[in-house]
Amino acid sequence: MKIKRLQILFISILLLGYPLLVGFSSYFIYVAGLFIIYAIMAMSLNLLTGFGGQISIGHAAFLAIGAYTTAILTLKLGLPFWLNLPLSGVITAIVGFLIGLPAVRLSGHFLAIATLAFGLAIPEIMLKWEGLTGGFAGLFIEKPSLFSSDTSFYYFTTVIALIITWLILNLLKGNFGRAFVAIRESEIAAEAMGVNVSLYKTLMFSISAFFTGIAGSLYAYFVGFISPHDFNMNISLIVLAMIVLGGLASITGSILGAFILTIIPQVADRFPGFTITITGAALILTILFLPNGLISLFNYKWKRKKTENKQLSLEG
Amino acid sequence: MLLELKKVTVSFGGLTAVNNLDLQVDEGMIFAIIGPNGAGKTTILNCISRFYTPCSGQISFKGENLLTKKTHKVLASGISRSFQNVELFSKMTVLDNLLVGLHPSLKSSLLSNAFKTKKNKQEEEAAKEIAFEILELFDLKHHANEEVRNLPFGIQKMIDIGRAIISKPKLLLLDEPVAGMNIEETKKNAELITRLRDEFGITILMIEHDMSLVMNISDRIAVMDFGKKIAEGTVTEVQNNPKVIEAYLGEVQEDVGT
Amino acid sequence: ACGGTNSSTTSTKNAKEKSSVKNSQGVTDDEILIGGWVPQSGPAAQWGILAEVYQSYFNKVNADGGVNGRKLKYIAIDDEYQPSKTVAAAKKLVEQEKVFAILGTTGTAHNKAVKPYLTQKGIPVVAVASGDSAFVKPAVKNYFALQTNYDIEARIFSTYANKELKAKSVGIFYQNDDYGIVYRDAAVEELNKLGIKVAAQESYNPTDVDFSAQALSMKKASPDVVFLFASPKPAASFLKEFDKIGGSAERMLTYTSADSTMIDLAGADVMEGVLSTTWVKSLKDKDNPLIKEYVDQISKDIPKQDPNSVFMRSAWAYAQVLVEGLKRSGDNLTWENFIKQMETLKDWDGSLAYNVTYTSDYRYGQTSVKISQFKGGELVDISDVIKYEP
Amino acid sequence: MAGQIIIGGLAAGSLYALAALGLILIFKTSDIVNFAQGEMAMLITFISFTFLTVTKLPYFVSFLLSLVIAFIFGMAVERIFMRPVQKAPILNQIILTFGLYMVFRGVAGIIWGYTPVGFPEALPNKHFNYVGITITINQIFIFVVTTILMLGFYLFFKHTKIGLAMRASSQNIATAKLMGIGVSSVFTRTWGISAILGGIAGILIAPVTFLDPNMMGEVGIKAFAAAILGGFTSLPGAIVGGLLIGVFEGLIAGYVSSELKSVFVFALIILVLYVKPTGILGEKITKKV
Amino acid sequence: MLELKQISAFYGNIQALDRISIQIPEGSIVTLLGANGAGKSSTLKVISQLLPIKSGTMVYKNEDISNLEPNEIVKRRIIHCPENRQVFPKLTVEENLIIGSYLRRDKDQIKKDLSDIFSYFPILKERLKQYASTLSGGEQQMLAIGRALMGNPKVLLLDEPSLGLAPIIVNQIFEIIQEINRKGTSILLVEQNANLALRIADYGYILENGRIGLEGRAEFLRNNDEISKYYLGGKSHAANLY
Ligand SMILES: Nc1ncnc2c1ncn2[C@@H]1O[C@H](COP(=O)(O)OP(=O)(O)OP(=O)(O)O)[C@@H](O)[C@H]1O
Ligand SMILES: Nc1ncnc2c1ncn2[C@@H]1O[C@H](COP(=O)(O)OP(=O)(O)OP(=O)(O)O)[C@@H](O)[C@H]1O
Ligand SMILES: [Mg+2]
Ligand SMILES: [Mg+2]
Repeated sequence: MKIKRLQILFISILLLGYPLLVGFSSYFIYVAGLFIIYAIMAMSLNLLTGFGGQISIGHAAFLAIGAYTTAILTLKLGLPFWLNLPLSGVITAIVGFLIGLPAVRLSGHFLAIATLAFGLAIPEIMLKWEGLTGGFAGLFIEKPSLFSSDTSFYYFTTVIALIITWLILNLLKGNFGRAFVAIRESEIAAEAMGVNVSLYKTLMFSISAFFTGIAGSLYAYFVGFISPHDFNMNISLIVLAMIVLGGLASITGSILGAFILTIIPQVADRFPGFTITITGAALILTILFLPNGLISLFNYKWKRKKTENKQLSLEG
Repeated sequence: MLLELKKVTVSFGGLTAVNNLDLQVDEGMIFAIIGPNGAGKTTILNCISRFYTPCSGQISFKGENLLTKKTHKVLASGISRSFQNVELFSKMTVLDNLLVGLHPSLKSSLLSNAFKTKKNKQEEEAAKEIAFEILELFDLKHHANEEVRNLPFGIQKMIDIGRAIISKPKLLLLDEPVAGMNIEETKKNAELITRLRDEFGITILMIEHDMSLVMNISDRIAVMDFGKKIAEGTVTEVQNNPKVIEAYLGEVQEDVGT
Repeated sequence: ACGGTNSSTTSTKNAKEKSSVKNSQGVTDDEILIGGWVPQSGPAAQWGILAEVYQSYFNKVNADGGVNGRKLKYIAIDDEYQPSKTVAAAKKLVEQEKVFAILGTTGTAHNKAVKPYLTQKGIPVVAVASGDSAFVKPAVKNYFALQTNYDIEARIFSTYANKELKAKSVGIFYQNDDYGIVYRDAAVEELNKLGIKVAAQESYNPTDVDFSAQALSMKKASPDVVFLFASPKPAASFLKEFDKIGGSAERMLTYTSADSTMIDLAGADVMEGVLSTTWVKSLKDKDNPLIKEYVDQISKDIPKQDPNSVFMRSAWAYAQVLVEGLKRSGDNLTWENFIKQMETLKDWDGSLAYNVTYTSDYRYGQTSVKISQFKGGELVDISDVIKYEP
Repeated sequence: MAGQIIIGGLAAGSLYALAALGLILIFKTSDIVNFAQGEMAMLITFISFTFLTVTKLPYFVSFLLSLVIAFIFGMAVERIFMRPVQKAPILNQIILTFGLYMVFRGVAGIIWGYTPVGFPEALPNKHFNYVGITITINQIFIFVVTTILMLGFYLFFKHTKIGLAMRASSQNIATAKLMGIGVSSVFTRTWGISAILGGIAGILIAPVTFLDPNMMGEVGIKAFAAAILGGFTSLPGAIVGGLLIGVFEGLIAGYVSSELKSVFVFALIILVLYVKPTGILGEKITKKV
Repeated sequence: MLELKQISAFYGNIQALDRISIQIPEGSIVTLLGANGAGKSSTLKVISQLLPIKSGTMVYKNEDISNLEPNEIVKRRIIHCPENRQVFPKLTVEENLIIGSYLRRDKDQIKKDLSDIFSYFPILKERLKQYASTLSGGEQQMLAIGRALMGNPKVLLLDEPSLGLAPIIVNQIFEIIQEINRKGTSILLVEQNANLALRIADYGYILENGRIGLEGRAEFLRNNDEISKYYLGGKSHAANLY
């Protein structure tokens, strides 16, 4: 627990001091902002997949719904951003709940395909629903006047991310988090202990969708332009890769994973043609050498677990 | 009468695992079900804890119809269970395993959990205290923060039982609580089970193949074979029932222990 | 084959103070830095070839001594066809790499995503590799389009179908995205104006592989002419399928697919007689030194690819227009002056582009095409230049 | 029109089913969804293409030669990448295959570029017309190949000890070892065989989708969907799933909306899974407590 | 003929076995006793090579088998029936049994062994086409034992075979063990029910915290006070067995 707090504290100080470090360069701030937004998304996905054991390979769709909600509310209804942000979360959460309903009956790869289906369908629906979403032409969103510069919006994003981190950590430590993990470990035992497994699974989907929706809203403001290109299957898989790379069921791990996979393409983009090769190779090497994710580098306790884990999986 | 099964029948495809079974368990009893492998004992337990729904028959608990209850509502109504082949949350700590057992009694809302309100903190503290009481009772305090998968099987079985009783149920269902334990540990568990009944007032319905446990602590025993009850009574009645000897106990070996 | 390693744009070594004006970013005494993004991975990686051609063209220019003594240096960034990465790429090019101008960038949505930012910065953006009207209508000070506008091409299609093919009805097969929809809308509008019936509108998603349903519906509608507003793969698949089930109509392809790739994909039989437009010159005129220069340089730098590719010819044209602007700017390499000099292009002919014109409120570049046709496994021009004034 | 749409759908569906076979094979033996399956198929198709065009070998020779390479390639992938993480959590292994997917695609792009090229069909391009419905020899050929492969592997899993051993290995590696099963070599060979299946799929699909590094993108997703719809462990399920998706997709494109056909397909899948959570031919195996 | 010399083994950095030496002479029944977590199962895992040997050697019929793969061990017909059943849940009863004979080629003998197993455990014959995961606990245990027997063992390593079995079956299991032992199979038996184990065993080892605490002939161990107090529940225990 203490180590985790220190890690988070360290990360927050770094994030807040960052604009100074890079001399307020709008490029560096932009990339950092993307990282923070993906970190929120990765944490939410980790809540669902790493902690709750419910795999989702369509999470970009939630990001899309959050982003489009914000854009549409801003452009069509002219709502202010302090309303848009939470509303985007809520609306995405409602969709998450609806997705959670059929998902409750599915597990493992069957759940994966259901979420994949969702992930593929949403961008196509957004395309088709041109009147509302602008189709492929996309939508422009202006940053809220209160945080109109890149730097101020970056700070706003950081603060929101820290709050979300705090909320997720609290959730995980309490009764709800325990129930989520219990479901992952044994649905049968969880049910016997009075956990309403179906309800909690939908709840997990909703919570995860809620935070991802917020991330989507921040994304819309931060990038300033959204179109269905931004929410394809690859994004979903990359975010899944983030949590595996960082370490399943680890919040710090999600942040690390988001960091690595946001930065790598930025570094690799100077070797045109090699971006995906480099990203893929980084993914492969990390999993080969750190099968339990980057977090295992930082956490002594994990090192022991790793070897035990090995033995355990021997026993099936 | 605490628990009553009337004409319960369970079948899987063509196979009738439990056949027209009647069973009554009075409050404060240690009630054992024994019988050959595949006789349908675990199936009965699964019906009571609502993992299965019988094809026909009734099950009532404290006069209430259990069959209308969903699985996750069973614990709140006062029935808790352990599992034949321990079914723990293996990557959670011992403490967290126990705390999940308190799930239905923790009332904080999602929001107060997320924002860690004072009420939520207090509730968590109280829950931990209860968990530590249980750990104390089982002498497992030093394992509190270990992940259960790293613990020996015997200890896991204890945690399984601990998780089942932390919510102070009226009725505890135990499926082979001492399987895989040696004689010493079996004795310890026998004491524990008796204490649960005596000190906590928990009625116990257990399945066990270890006769040293069953015959020592049971108040009443039902014997099942092929899904049917073939005998019921006190220890001595059952022990001397030729049908039971033939189907289950076998001839007592004369030279045992000499 | 492309992309410099690092650029020290602030290099001030023996500044000769050639002129009194202070040059804009990305210019030193011996170097001009140009940048752009192209997807080199992801669904649109096919466009990645553009960056290699730009580099190839710059190689040639540099070998000939550069532009007024300055060598050209090109930085390509892979944006993986994701608008959010395009934004990062644009910021990186403008603020970190400090390039002088942005050249030949891909993706309609992607270019749109960064247009406000680039407009605000005022950096010259030359030859956006998209024919969308958003970059020319209205004219934006720092944007110079080049290739024939999609909207215009669709109208040329319609007029041609009307006049030359005497079409009574037209069927449209289009890609369901920003590319295909622009065409469709313009074509439908123009056809209606001309009183031609739109018999069918069949769309597909860019990743689709099975087009049998669309081919069938098209055949059922039996139009006189079918317009294909599609990229090469789907266009080829559709044409094959349409041919297989016995569909017959005149077929017209956009310039994006107008090269020998189509023959390779769909087969010469299927392509026989298919019409197309081209906005860049064909390579037929082998003796033309400019064409020869192109073929030689490309064959040297990108030996694996067929120089005939319409993508590659286009890219050469993009780069050439930029360099023309740079040449005309002389030693006064400010954004202001570059833009002014670009506006002096009047019906300018490059090696492959022709009739390129810019004024302060006209940024279309080229609005003319030739009609060409697949004949005996080759694409041959069958009309003179058709110009359309927007 | 409906008749032709159904034929078209069946043709597309057999491509999906064909691409799904290798996926299922690996899943059946190791519980891993191999995201790189399609990309492996693509690489092998490129290799076959190189034999065809550079060394100018006849079609079936280059076909067979590339399958030999496929077998070695598949085994190498297992040895080099999958073996070391055999004991890591399944999700990590799956993400590793996603990494492989990126690298394979990227490398293919670097070597062969992204410009699509045509690929020859297996048989001469003839087609039949019958009551206004057109079907090509190659479509029939693909359907037949898929069915034969499916049946072959179905019988193999059902009735041979090695097939049984492969299923056992997926359920409990340690205990499988106690049976004397050389689990490692079972896995290695499985990857080899599924690379062969991938190669066959790639080479037969390439004439339809054309050859480029992205050729298996859409087909791969539909193959995954087909496999899941069929039950994922069931080989006949893959064919049922593939054909169903192909036909349904065709009908939607023909009568409802061609842009939303995938949306409808996925809605169908979710619906089917809602009714039968283990897919059409998947068996529900309950865990007993 | 199977001999473990000074074997140590680890789970990660947790030591499970500390220089243990065990001998299983041809045709004998040797039992391994010890408290929970003493290292009994680990010893069996070391023999079947599920747990790698860190130091020490293992010799079978004069051959050093310390560094073989598990399937090589099985090839030598050293068969391990693991703790907690470990049946293949998604294989049928029949398939579970057949997979037990994976390396064997003697078709006729396999058939015969199969019918032997059905005669030991008739219930398995009735459940032939049922998935192993749906069997009752005891049925699974029978299946696991049957599956091990299908390997036609020369050396059989049994880890708590009586777990979850009805008393009548437990007796039967012990008879079966003795019967196959008479037919020439050596047996290493891990049991919680030390009484029974020592009754049929020739020799016994007591493990304590990964080390051999005590060893000796079975009668000797049975009559040892310490042992009988701790593992046999005292002399008087048999009286109140049932
Ligand atoms: N889901 C199922 N499908 C098919 N048969 C089942 C299923 N569950 C249980 N059975 C069968 O029902 C019978 C009763 O099983 P049950 O687990 O109740 O036995 P048990 O009395 O607990 O035996 P044991 O003492 O061996 O644990 C067994 O023969 C078992 O094979
Ligand atoms: N997979 C594992 N990972 C880490 N430690 C393990 C593992 N398996 C066993 N251990 C540890 O190794 C030691 C020996 O365990 P082992 O299973 O051999 O004991 P045992 O004598 O068979 O006990 P039991 O009677 O409970 O079966 C114990 O301390 C145990 O906690
Ligand atoms: Mg049972
Ligand atoms: Mg053990």
